[in-house]
Amino acid sequence: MTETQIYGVCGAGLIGIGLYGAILGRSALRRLLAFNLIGSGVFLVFGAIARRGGLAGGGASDPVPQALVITGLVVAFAATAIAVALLMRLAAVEGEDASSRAASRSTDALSPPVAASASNSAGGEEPARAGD
Amino acid sequence: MPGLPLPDPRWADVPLALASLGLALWLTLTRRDRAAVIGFTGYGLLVGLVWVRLGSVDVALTEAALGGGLMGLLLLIAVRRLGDGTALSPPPALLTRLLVGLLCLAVTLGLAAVVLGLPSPAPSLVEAVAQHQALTELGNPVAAVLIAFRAVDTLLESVVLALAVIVLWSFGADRAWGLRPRALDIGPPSSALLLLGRLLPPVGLIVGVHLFWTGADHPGGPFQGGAVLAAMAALVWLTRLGEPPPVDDWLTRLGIVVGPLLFLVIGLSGVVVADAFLGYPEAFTKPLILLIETAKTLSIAVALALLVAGPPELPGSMSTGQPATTESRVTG
Amino acid sequence: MTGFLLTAGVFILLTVLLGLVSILRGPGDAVRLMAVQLLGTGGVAALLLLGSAIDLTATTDLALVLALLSGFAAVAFSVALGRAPAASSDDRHGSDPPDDSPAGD
Amino acid sequence: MSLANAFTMVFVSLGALAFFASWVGLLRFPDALSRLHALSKADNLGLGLVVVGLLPQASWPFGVLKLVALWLVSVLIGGATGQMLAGVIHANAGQISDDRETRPDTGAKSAARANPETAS
Repeated sequence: MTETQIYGVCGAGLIGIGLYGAILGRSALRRLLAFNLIGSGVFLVFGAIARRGGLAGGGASDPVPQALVITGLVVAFAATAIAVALLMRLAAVEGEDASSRAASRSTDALSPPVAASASNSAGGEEPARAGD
Repeated sequence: MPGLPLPDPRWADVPLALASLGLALWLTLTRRDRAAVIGFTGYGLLVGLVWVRLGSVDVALTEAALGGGLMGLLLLIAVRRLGDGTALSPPPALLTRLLVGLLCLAVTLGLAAVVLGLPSPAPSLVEAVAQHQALTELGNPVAAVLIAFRAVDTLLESVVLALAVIVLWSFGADRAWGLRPRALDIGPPSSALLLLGRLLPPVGLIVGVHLFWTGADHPGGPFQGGAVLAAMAALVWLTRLGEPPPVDDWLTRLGIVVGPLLFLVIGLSGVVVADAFLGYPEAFTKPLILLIETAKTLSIAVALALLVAGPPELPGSMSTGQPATTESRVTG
Repeated sequence: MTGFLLTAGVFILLTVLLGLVSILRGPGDAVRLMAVQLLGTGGVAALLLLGSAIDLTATTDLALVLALLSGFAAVAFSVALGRAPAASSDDRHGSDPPDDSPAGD
Repeated sequence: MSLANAFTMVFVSLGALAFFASWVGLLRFPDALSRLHALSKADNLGLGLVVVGLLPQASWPFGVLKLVALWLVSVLIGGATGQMLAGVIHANAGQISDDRETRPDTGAKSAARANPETAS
């Protein structure tokens, strides 16, 4: 196997693992991590393809996908920061007043996709204490 | 010496891939949030190394600065405030886990099949970029793509960053509007942290500017340099040597938008002067690119640092001690 | 020479990758964080060796960034572990009380 | 030239050895503080030896400066974070959080995946 195949398959595996975590993650923060895993898996697959193109074209890596991945990384970071802020706000609101939980849930529709699906769980489920 | 075939680094490929996969699996399955976040910072470092092996140091730099550094800070502070694993939902039923696991396995296998079955003469834009790269007078093909050939993407991306800051700020409580972000204000720093906060930012400033400057011809550029600068600003705020600016500070707001704005203005004037939107007149290509990149570095640094610093908050809302009253702003 | 440097780099990388076992094992988040730091340092060393072997200055830049920012996790960790009124957890054994005076420069 | 290469080989090998020793320490030492001690060996000694070994190979003005600056930064960060980590470990000495005290001994490689997740 060449390194493009190794890392391409690795990226595919990361997407699968991230998908599992995003569906079954046990806290909102963990789902956020899982979304980032999916993202990085997608980038790795993209990077493997870029590497193939680069080798075929006589360079180290195709510059166009590289540039797209760089912008993608920055946007992913921005989305994560927003999701984290949303989680904190949610925790603050829940701590303040349990009855305002319904109101906070309705605001989820306005948030970007990553943040929305990450926070749905936190708003919807009854927090269960981990025993220790 | 460079003519040798280099078989050795390949020995690292399979272990690197396995380690990334194992770490990802572990941080998905482990019980505690904080342990998972620590694992995720390690994962960011690993992926940075993977990108070197994939031949793109540009991406590796970005990943190392964002994934390994800033993301770890952001998430660990989130864990600190949200509590570690106190909001765990009950574990899903075995059948659910099995079904979802099978679904994810199917997705992985399908993707892997696609990756392994990619068409053999790989499509490549290397030559197309190399052909036109001379026009931009840049030595780094990735920089040429970012600033010239796919400039629309880069422009929209920097607008997204500015929008992200606006969205983040809007999460603050109404009463807190106009105040400072306080997510990084976590109490008086220990003496070791203080030492770090005093000595590291000057070094980081040099490294960040170096990355930006060298980005024209070598790996590096506004994103990488901006990320390093943002990390240094976050460190200064963390150690209370400086405070994040209040959200209604007009200088900060200018800093956020100056990059995209300048980009847009020059791009629009390209319609008149050159022959297309985001076209550069031939004589001034390099100076114009340099101008845009400088503004962009500044904007990215400010925006990333503010994204880590969080929405504006009331002083007492975080059970810290008294807010520090040091000098009010830090350039970053 | 090139072969030697690359071999040394791969050796160090494999060593710190095995150190990741500690991340999985613990016990305790502090040990996990140490494994991450070992990964960062070892990655820096491996990158330096790689860059020196194939004459690529860019990897040295990357190593510099990695060294600069991999310490951030430890900073954030010590911050995150400090309990909610984080005033005194860090400096129990430290000598000087942390006065947050303006700290010039 | 060959003298410089021999110099490089010796020091880089020593550095690699230091990393290896540090890894063994991280794995085998009994408690967190002594593991921290092992880690700081990798930070300072291992990376330092590698940097010294690479100095003859670096381009004169800037390559050498960059290497030295990198090592200084790494020592600074390693020292400061080591102090902070030790403070946290020290402060939490009684109740270092999460895992059960499963005093892990030998055979760690195979059990690594399963171990943290047993006994939920």
